[in-house]
Amino acid sequence: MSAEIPEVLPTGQTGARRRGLRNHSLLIGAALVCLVIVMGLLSFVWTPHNPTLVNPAARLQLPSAEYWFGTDKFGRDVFSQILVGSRTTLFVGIVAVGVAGVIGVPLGIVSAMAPNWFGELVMRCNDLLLAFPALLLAIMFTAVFGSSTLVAMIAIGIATIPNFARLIRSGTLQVLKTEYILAARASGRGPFAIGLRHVLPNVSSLIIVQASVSFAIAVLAEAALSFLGFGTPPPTPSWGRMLQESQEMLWSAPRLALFPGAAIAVAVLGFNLLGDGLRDRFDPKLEDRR
Amino acid sequence: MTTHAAPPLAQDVLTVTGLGVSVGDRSLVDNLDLTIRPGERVGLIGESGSGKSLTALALMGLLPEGLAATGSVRVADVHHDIVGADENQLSRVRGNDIAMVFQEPMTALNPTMRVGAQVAEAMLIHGTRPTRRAAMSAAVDLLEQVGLPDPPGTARSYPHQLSGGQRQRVVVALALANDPALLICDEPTTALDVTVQALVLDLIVRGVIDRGAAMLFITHDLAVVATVCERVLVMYGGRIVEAGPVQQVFTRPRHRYTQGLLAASDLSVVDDRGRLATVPGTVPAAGQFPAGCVFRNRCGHATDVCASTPAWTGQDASDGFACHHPAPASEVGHG
Amino acid sequence: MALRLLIRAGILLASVAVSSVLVFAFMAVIPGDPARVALGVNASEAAVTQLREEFGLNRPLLEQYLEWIGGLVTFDPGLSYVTRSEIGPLLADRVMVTLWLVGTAMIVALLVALPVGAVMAVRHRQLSGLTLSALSQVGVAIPAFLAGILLIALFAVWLGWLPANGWTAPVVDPVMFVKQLILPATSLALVQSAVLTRYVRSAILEVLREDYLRTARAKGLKPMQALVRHGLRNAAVPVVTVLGLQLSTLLVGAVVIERVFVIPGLGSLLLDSVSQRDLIMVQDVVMVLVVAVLAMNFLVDVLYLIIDPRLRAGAR
Amino acid sequence: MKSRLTSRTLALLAAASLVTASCSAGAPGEGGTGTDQGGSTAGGGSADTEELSIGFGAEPENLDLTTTAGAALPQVLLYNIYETLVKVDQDGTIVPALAKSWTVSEDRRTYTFVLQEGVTFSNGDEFTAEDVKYSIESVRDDWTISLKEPMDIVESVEVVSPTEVTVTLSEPSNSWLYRMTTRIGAMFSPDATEDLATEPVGTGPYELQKWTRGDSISLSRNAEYWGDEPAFETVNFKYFKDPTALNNALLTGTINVIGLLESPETLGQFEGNDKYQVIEGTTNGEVQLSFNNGSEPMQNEQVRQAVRHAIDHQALLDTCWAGRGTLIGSMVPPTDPWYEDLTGLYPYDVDKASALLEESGHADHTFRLRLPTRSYATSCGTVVQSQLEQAGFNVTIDQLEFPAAWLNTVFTNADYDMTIIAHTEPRDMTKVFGDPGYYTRYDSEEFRDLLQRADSGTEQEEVELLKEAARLLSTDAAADWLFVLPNLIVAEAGITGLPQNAVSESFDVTGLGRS
Amino acid sequence: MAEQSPAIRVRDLTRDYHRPRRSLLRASPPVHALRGVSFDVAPGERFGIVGESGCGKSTLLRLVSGLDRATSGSIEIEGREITHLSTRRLGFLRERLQLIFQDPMSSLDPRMRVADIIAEPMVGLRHPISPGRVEELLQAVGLSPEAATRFPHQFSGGQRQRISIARALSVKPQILVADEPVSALDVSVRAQVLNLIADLVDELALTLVFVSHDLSVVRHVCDRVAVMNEGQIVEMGPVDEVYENPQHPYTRELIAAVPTLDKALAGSGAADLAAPTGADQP
Repeated sequence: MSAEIPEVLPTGQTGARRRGLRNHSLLIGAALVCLVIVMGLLSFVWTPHNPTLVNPAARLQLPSAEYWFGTDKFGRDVFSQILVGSRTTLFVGIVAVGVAGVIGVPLGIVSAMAPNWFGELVMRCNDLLLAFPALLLAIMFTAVFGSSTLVAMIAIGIATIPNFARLIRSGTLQVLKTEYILAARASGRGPFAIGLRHVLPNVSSLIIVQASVSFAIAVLAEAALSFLGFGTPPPTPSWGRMLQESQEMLWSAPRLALFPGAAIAVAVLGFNLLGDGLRDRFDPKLEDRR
Repeated sequence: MTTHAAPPLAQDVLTVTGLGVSVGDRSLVDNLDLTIRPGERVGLIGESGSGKSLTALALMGLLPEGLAATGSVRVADVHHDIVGADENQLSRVRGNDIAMVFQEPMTALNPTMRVGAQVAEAMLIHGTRPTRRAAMSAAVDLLEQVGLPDPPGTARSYPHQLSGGQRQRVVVALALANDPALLICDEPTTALDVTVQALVLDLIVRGVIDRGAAMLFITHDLAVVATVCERVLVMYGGRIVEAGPVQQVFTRPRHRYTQGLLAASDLSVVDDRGRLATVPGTVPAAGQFPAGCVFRNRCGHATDVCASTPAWTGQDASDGFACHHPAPASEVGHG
Repeated sequence: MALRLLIRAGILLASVAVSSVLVFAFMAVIPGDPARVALGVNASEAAVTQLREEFGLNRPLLEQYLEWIGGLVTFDPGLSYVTRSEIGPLLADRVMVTLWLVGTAMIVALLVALPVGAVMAVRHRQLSGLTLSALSQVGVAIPAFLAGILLIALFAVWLGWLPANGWTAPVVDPVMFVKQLILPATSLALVQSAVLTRYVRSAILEVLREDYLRTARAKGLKPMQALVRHGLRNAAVPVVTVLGLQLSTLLVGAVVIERVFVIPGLGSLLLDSVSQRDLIMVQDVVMVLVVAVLAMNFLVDVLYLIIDPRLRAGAR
Repeated sequence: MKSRLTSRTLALLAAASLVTASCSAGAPGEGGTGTDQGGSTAGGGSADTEELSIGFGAEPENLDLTTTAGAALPQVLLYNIYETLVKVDQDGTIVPALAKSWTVSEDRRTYTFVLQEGVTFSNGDEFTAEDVKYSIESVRDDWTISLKEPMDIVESVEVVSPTEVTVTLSEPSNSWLYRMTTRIGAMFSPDATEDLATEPVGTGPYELQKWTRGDSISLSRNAEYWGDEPAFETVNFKYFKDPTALNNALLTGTINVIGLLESPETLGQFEGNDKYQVIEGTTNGEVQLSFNNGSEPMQNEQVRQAVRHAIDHQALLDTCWAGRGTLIGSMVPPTDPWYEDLTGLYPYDVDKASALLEESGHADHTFRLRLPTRSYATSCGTVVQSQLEQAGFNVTIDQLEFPAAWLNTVFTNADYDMTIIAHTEPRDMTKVFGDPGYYTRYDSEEFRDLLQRADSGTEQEEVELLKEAARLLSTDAAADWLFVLPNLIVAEAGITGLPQNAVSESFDVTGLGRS
Repeated sequence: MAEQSPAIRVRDLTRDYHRPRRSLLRASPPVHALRGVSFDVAPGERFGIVGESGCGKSTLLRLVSGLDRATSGSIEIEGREITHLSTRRLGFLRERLQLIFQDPMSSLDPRMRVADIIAEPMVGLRHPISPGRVEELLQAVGLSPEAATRFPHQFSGGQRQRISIARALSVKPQILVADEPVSALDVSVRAQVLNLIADLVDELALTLVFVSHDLSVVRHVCDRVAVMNEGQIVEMGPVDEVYENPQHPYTRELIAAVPTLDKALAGSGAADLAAPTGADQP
């Protein structure tokens, strides 16, 4: 073939530009998520005050140079608690999404690749699990194993498995229909290699999107659990519990609800936007249309 | 350009002047002129990315969001320009004066609505049948006309219960429901098997002839165009590169692209090594064609002069070509 | 179609059966002796033993399970361990309360989400669409209980327009019922509608790209007409799916909202029963919730059949 | 095994719900005078004395006093629906109720009660000496809750005449008559014991109108009541799990009175507002940092002392209960006659605490502070943990769901080092530390001896000996008493008859009115 | 050649599919995708299979390449029976027979680099991969070596088909099976790919099985053709013979329905194409 012909097509600029437009959400989401992560990392090396130190002399201070976000009724620095609380939030999300992903993703892939009856069975079990809402499961789990963030989040993770499994299964079925899977089989690849080399990379965008959205849901669930008294036990700072503790002060010190409330909203918004942005970016349907 | 275009001649069904389609500052269809007279069947031929489907959509005022049309599109008996008209005006023209048959029969019909109702709807919208009942019975008649078995039964079916060929017949019935003056067909048989294609082509041609309608037939298949059309326009890179009667264009192509296309599609001619004639390179993605002559990066005859846009050679828009180095008029490109 | 319905109904029954076993098994491992908790810790050992006897807690698990499930199936769940009163009527009351709350929230959410989502989709490149989209994102990010707390602070405590909490049955005092329903239903609906709006938006965006919508417009339908006549029904499929899935979110949201607004619904009954170790009550409430979700899934399936004729053929 | 650990346990439940009794028995002027009008402020009230709604935290599980423990139950039932022979007034004096008068024999073992005449139960039955005999004997024989224990010393009950009854104890007891003012002294009709859990029948000024489970209990005036007619036609006890919801209910007029405010930080919302009155008194509720005296490391006295020295009680009260409440140094609230300020025994001294901890050899131990899921426990626990850590303790907090999980783990199995719980039962020192099997696992021969002698001695001796017992308890550092819960009542201005101190188990609504 | 066992020998091959039930009472009748197909392909032969959608040609192709199981009948590849072999024992088949697919968009894993795509059969069949092999293959199909590090979406349809061909050739198979390799390509590019296939088949002395719905393409590429309809081979023979003198009515109908420039320019219209055909099958 003649050499002067450009072999590589520049990627359609239309797509790129449109993606750019749409991906405000990706940018904002990524920025908010980074903010939460940076806060969490920072809190390991520095907080302005000891976040759990009760200091009756400094209770209910207004925001000031010393206490950026003021102090709560125990005289603890709210800003330090928000910083350390982001660790709890990240931990919560990572555990829940981790449990759901580590079980749900292989389950989804296997159920799609396995014989039909097996896949159906897995999906029926999935539907069954779906009937146990996350919070319900978390309450039941804490009743059995005692209340701790880890237990609650494992419960939420388990409740999230069906979301992953279902999505990944349908994604896998899509991938399995493609000719490159046929090509891989014709190349002598076994099912394991196909699952790992072809299916997994091609559903990875789904996984990332779902993980991001599930992360947001887990953060909300932790807040709700803390509110009900099933969540993170004191003294570990947790935004959800801060919100719950601030409730009685809503009238006299509304700022105590404002900061953790905003922090939760920022984290959830961040992960949701990130998920949305990634979905737009990955969705081939959006790219190919003109 | 759009506003002071001359009013269409009484006998012209469609008059397109200087039509352009662009996204942002990138042009996808450029300065397209086209006239179709009543009862005329015109083919628009081009490969993927040539802008032929966009042209069809622009004629219907159906361009997707973000794409803008310029120039003028006038339709007989419509007192406004299609380009720049608002949705209210356009909706009165679509399906009534101009109708369209789309490429993909599997997705062109609403999956949740019975096909009879979908056909009847076309008539009810434009009030060409007085009542729902009349429209339904007219729909059944139409289904019969397009050769569907058991028309009343078919009318009660949902699209998924019909085969691809049958669905395309429904789409044709739908398009012909209001006896449009112009039928635009965008690759109507590409997704069909050859035997089915033959039937649907026959159906379309008969439908058009019976109604005295004109037709614009868009396809990438030279043989199909030659079969159903009298006149043809060859499109490449968003431009009409050659136009003329089918016989003339397909036997004595002037533009080097037309020539190459004809040669490459003829599988019965091989060189001494048994190889087919080829057009080198690949069709660029839409909007990625070179400036000047859009074909110059694949053309064996291209020179520096091709960096400038070649002028139209010929008596009018319906007969001529745009090439700096045309094939000699005597050269036979085919057979 | 009948076959598909039958299969689905079969799956529903099987799921209910399996989940009842799961729920029962789970309750069996929860620490805390229901009899002791029922009597208060300082009850005499003899009394505890007697109560265990009375409740049949010392019988084999299978027997207990069968009796429990028998009671549920015959709508006669028996007596609570703790309140010593009939569970049946209480459960019925609570279901009604939660149904009102969740139902109202769902309807309000839909009424908001459908038009707003449609506008967001149709104008997804315009400022109005983007603004609504951003608002809905923020809505999704706010926990329902926080919304509830803020609404109370604003409309009840500050403005004094509506009661801060409480519940009145509609037959007792319809006006009070409505007044007390507004804030909790709104808090639930706010978050729900934000979520739903996003799904409606993407469903309609999806439909807007469909070929048949272009066909409809080529027929002469105006864009909005085409969307309404041909798009909505098709967009309904993913939205209905989400509705089904959201029900469980909504029920869970109701648990928290009932706590915030002091509403005697299923959610507060669940929390109370868990903390009182009124195991039979917990089992019953959980089963009611689970059956509700499963039934909703079944309904969603039936709705699919109504909405999408392609599924009626039995093809998957 | 632990059938002995009966008695005050109830208190715990009470504590749990944190709903102490409040109103007194003999509120001065006595019922009657259901004074008129008085503009009701917030929207709740229609015609003034027609209806009154009082908000509380925890709802009773059922209405059966004989088998169900918990503070919420006597709060609504006692003195309102069920009456006792004798009541206790705001000063702690025992005054007549269903018994017009009573005499005590020389050997202090026989009590003779003369009953009011013309008293009927709400089911129409007449109240006679037979009912007294039945009620007292059924406590001894049929009741299952541990609180019935004080009735065990009743040897016999004899009906002298329809209006006269004698009770003979097996030995003298100072506390028995006092206990007769509590729920175990409630008078039942033997004909109406079928549905105690849902349909209580008593002689009181009110009868049960409606119980909307999970929401409220409505009482309506008993038309046949023998005594003075209470002011309010209907009284609703409304229940709010969440303290903020309780406040909001008063602020928006859903209720007229907050029976016990559990979020003292919010008092600012009401104080200085003419629409509301705030009553601040004291209760029997000791918020106690309990130690597990039965096992290491808390078995070690130095560790216990270290803890007591490590806690800055004033700071703790200020932070977790907005400075409201009373500091005590032992298990006696200021309203008891044998109260003595012992707060000086273990002054706040971090250095000393650290030193003691170091000496004890348990400095490396990780102490499990296992808290019930109650707001005061979480709140105080946060402070306690922070203060202990500053003295060098390693403390982890476990939250145990209340009641079930906490009762199981801490109360029954004593699987804990420290916990925080409010003991709200009146005069509960005896139970909490007098029984070695109780969850505090405090086992002191000397202490038990003092209690025994106090109960059987003269009243003067009782006071002296109990003071001594309380001092011993404190010196031993058997626990740390954080503070006594304040009796915080918030009501619409114009509601009268609200008690200053909560001295009984009942929230007696008969004395309430509107000015 | 006569002694040699045929490259592919298919005997009485059937394949039934089960549809989901539609009725409670009766099981849905099975779909007979293939009903008793038999043919031989000689070594070095270019064998075409022509038919319309749903005729069973794709099923046949999948069976022959060991990607699906036959209901009955036998397939021998170079004399070895493969019908009942487990997937794991099909290694020799993969060595001998490789595939080119129809859809240039979906036949290349979008997440893999071209080099990995081309090397995949070598990895799958545990061939040692010599350093220059991928570049060599790229060159053989007319792509520059730089293509190796790129991703499929950076190439046009025709170029992707070249990559697909390179992949098929990487393990040096004897038999090349092409499933509609040019039907998704632009006309001006189609000729390039057809030339490439023809060149490679010549050069490497491959046996070619070429499946297409396009009669003119098959006629150009193949020596012999089988016409399939409704799961059966209705006619088989040397291409020119079949095209010039079709015996079976279906073949005649099929050939008549194909529009060609020659026919059209000679004045044949749509009605002429449709003339011999009845109603289209549902």
